[in-house]
Amino acid sequence: MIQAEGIVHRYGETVALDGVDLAIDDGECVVLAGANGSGKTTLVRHFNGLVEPHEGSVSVNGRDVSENLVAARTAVSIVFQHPEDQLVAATVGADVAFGPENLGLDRDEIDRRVSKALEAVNLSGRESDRVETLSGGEVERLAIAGALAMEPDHLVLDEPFTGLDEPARQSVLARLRALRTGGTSLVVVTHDLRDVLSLADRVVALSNGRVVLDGAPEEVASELTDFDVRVPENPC
Amino acid sequence: MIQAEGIVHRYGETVALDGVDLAIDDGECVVLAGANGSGKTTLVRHFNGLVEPHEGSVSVNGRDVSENLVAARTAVSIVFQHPEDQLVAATVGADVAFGPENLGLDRDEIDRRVSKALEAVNLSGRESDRVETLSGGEVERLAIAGALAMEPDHLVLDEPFTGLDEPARQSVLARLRALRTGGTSLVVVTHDLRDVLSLADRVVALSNGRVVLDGAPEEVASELTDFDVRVPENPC
Amino acid sequence: MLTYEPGDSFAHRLDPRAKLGVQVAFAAAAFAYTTPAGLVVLGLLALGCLRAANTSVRASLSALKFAVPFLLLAPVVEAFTFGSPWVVPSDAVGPALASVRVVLVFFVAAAYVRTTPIRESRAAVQRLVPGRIGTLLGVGVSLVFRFLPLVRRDLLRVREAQAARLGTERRLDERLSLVAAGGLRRSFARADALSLALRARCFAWNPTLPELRFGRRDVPALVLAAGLWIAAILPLLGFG
Amino acid sequence: MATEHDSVELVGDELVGNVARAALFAALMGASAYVSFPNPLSPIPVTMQVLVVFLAGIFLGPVWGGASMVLYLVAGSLGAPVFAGGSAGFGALVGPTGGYLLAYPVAAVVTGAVVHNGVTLGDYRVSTVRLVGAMVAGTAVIYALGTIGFALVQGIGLGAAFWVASAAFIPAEAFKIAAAVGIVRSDAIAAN
Ligand SMILES: Nc1ncnc2c1ncn2[C@@H]1O[C@H](COP(=O)(O)OP(=O)(O)OP(=O)(O)O)[C@@H](O)[C@H]1O
Ligand SMILES: Nc1ncnc2c1ncn2[C@@H]1O[C@H](COP(=O)(O)OP(=O)(O)OP(=O)(O)O)[C@@H](O)[C@H]1O
Ligand SMILES: O=C(O)CCCC[C@@H]1SC[C@@H]2NC(=O)N[C@@H]21
Ligand SMILES: [Mg+2]
Ligand SMILES: [Mg+2]
Repeated sequence: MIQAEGIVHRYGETVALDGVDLAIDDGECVVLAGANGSGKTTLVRHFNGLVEPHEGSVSVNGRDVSENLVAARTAVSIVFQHPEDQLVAATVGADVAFGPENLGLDRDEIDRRVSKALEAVNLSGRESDRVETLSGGEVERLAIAGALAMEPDHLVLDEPFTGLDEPARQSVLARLRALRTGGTSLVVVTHDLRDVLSLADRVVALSNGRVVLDGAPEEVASELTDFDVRVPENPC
Repeated sequence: MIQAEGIVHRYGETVALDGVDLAIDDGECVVLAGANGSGKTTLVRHFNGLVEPHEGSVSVNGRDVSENLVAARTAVSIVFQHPEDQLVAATVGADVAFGPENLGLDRDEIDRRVSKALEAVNLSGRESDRVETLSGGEVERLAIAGALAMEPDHLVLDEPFTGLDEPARQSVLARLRALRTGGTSLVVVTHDLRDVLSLADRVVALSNGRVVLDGAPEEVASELTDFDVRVPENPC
Repeated sequence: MLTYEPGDSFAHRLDPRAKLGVQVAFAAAAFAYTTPAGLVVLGLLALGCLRAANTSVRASLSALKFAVPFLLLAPVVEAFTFGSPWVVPSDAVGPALASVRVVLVFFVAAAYVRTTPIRESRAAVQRLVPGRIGTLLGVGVSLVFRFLPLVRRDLLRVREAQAARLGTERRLDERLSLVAAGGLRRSFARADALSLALRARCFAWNPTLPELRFGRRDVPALVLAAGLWIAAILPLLGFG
Repeated sequence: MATEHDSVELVGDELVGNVARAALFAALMGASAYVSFPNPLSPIPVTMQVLVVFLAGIFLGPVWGGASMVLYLVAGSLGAPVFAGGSAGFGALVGPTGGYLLAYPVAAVVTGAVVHNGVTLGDYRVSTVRLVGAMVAGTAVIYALGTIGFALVQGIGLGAAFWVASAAFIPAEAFKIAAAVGIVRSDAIAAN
């Protein structure tokens, strides 16, 4: 489980997070919503110690993140907003293997994880394809596979639908649904709630670096529009 | 007016455009729709001679594009898919001035065009702002201003809403509506028709490099979903 | 960080070419007169330049941070000799004066950076370097200013994405190659998009340049530059 | 309408592409001045700059690789914060590390010329021996000019200059050469 307590994060003068308390349980599916600049990305980067809080603290599975970086990054995997920046290798298979290799696993285990992760995102058999030949939706799915291969307790996706066309969007959504059913806990960051609301156990909205809403989708849907979030015409 | 006749465009083996005929009149507002990879971007690049057709020909205002590049590029201005990479100067004013400067206009005329273009996208008074301090919606609008400063007959926008959040999207849409009312002819390329349909006189859909639909929005809306295009729940 | 800041100081209103002239001439004079007396005079002049640019000594020192260890180490190492007497303090004098000279040159350069917008620098380049080379250099320079923040952000993202998958556990050369390859890929993609945009906006050999005109206020700067040049050249001609 | 712009002379397509790449490489060079890691042998950190000099020669060739480094120096002296530690200004060119800076374009040309066997851009996937040789030559240029520059600017002997400004960095260059070889060998960048 991820536990953030009183996190304050500043960029120079800008206060990006202004005292955020949030706990995410194992197995939970949380949608983190909020307008551009509300602090969503900054918050999730705290979940695995990519940045340090100026005030407050974050723990993962009960251990302080900054003191156990490897543990935190094994437990929480993030797929960032710009998936094309995350691909580190020239081919699909090599890219997915990158994380497991860093964990020092043996080759068989690495191969097992690579096939499993590629299967989960429906890219099986594409191991030797070059990454630049993939479409936008495939790149996004590959980035998800790279994170899945870490076999994290929590998978965080920062704006996974940006720039995807409808089929790509649907295919990513279908993968997320399947993962959810399989028991992975998901945190989906988005400012566009169409479809993902049906995925969520819980919706948390940020505004100006604070948590302003936190509840089940049906409870909070009507209030979300106040915070510049795009809400589906017929929610749930 | 833009006239494309029998355009074929190949990338190696891939046939991106497979015999496209299309005429766009002055003053018309056309939405060009189609799934990822259907050939939309390739097609609009032909409109001002950024690429040459392997077969067929394109003319703008009756003159062949490849023989009159400057004429074609002043008559047809394109804002591409990654607006960020299209801004060539570090400050807002200098960026908008770039096109008119290349046309060798005198300083007064350049200044007039810069203020007019910035006004059209609601960025007046921001001349000396640094480009990297702008938000996503502002970057998109600035790219539009850079194109408008060429005072084109046709303004082409390739996926102008990608990656924008709702307020930014609305701000861009509002500017497009205003331009339309002011008589600018627009070609909007998109795979997401929410809102833009109300802007269009005409919708053209591409699929696998061919024009598969061409008609008024209300005529074609129902058929669009067949071609992997996202259609609004209550069109128009 | 030392960068341009809008303002209306005396230096802000000077023609960029005049400021460039002063900078280069000042450096030449500083190399010609690296003596205690020379550096006192030049030091006053450098402070005058900062004053005219409304720039604090502190702000300009920030541009020097990286060089400080070098400036301190050079005199120390030069004073050291293998074998007795090990340290010859008088040997440190020359290098120490040289370090002071470097600081002064940085001050004058800082005054330029603080007061000259990119547009003016570009226009100056395009006028000082004739012909097509000047056009390309001018546009190129403005593109570097534009893309630097983007590429910096790209590199940060790449490093972050790798850290998220524990790339930090790898050997230094692998880490370097991953960061550089990521930066390279993004930069090539940006260059492709940019070149299309430059063509769409009629990137031409003969654009209208931003206006630059020498005015009366440039006279003192031009006189100063000329004076410094003459002073720098005199010793070479056997005077002074 | 069209006749009013008859005097416009467009820059050719290929040249526009090269200018854009050179500018992006110069920006990449500037950004890598901020990528530094502690040097166990010296108080002055190692930066990624030299790696980008190699890559400029390898990927852009001697002509445009060299041009991109010139662009980097000009932009930096006109105020872009692209020199080590994010500093800017003409002062850096005549400062203690000025020799290194001025060596970068030369080193990019040398590295590029060895890899591409002349001035025209060919395939950069040459033998590892040639690749490493090219970068060693580039490194030699950088350290030679860097040391001479340091000695001249600081008014000290070449030996002392070498120990202060160069010795502690040379081991780190091996990692950068290995990194560049890794990039080329792994086909990390699609051939264009
Ligand atoms: N590197 C940075 N430097 C300075 N300010 C930053 C930086 N990153 C974010 N900010 C600022 O911090 C605030 C929160 O940004 P953050 O990226 O966390 O928001 P977000 O909710 O993820 O927005 P988006 O929907 O645009 O991704 C914003 O005001 C933003 O401008
Ligand atoms: N530079 C290129 N090299 C090789 N193939 C390309 C290139 N650009 C496009 N293609 C291919 O040409 C086809 C049409 O691409 P195009 O970019 O025109 O489509 P699009 O409709 O704009 O798609 P999107 O919605 O993804 O922007 C696709 O199959 C694409 O993979
Ligand atoms: O940007 C500058 O101001 C110049 C810095 C010079 C750094 C030198 S180049 C060779 C050596 N290797 C490094 O990593 N740093 C030094
Ligand atoms: Mg974000
Ligand atoms: Mg496209």
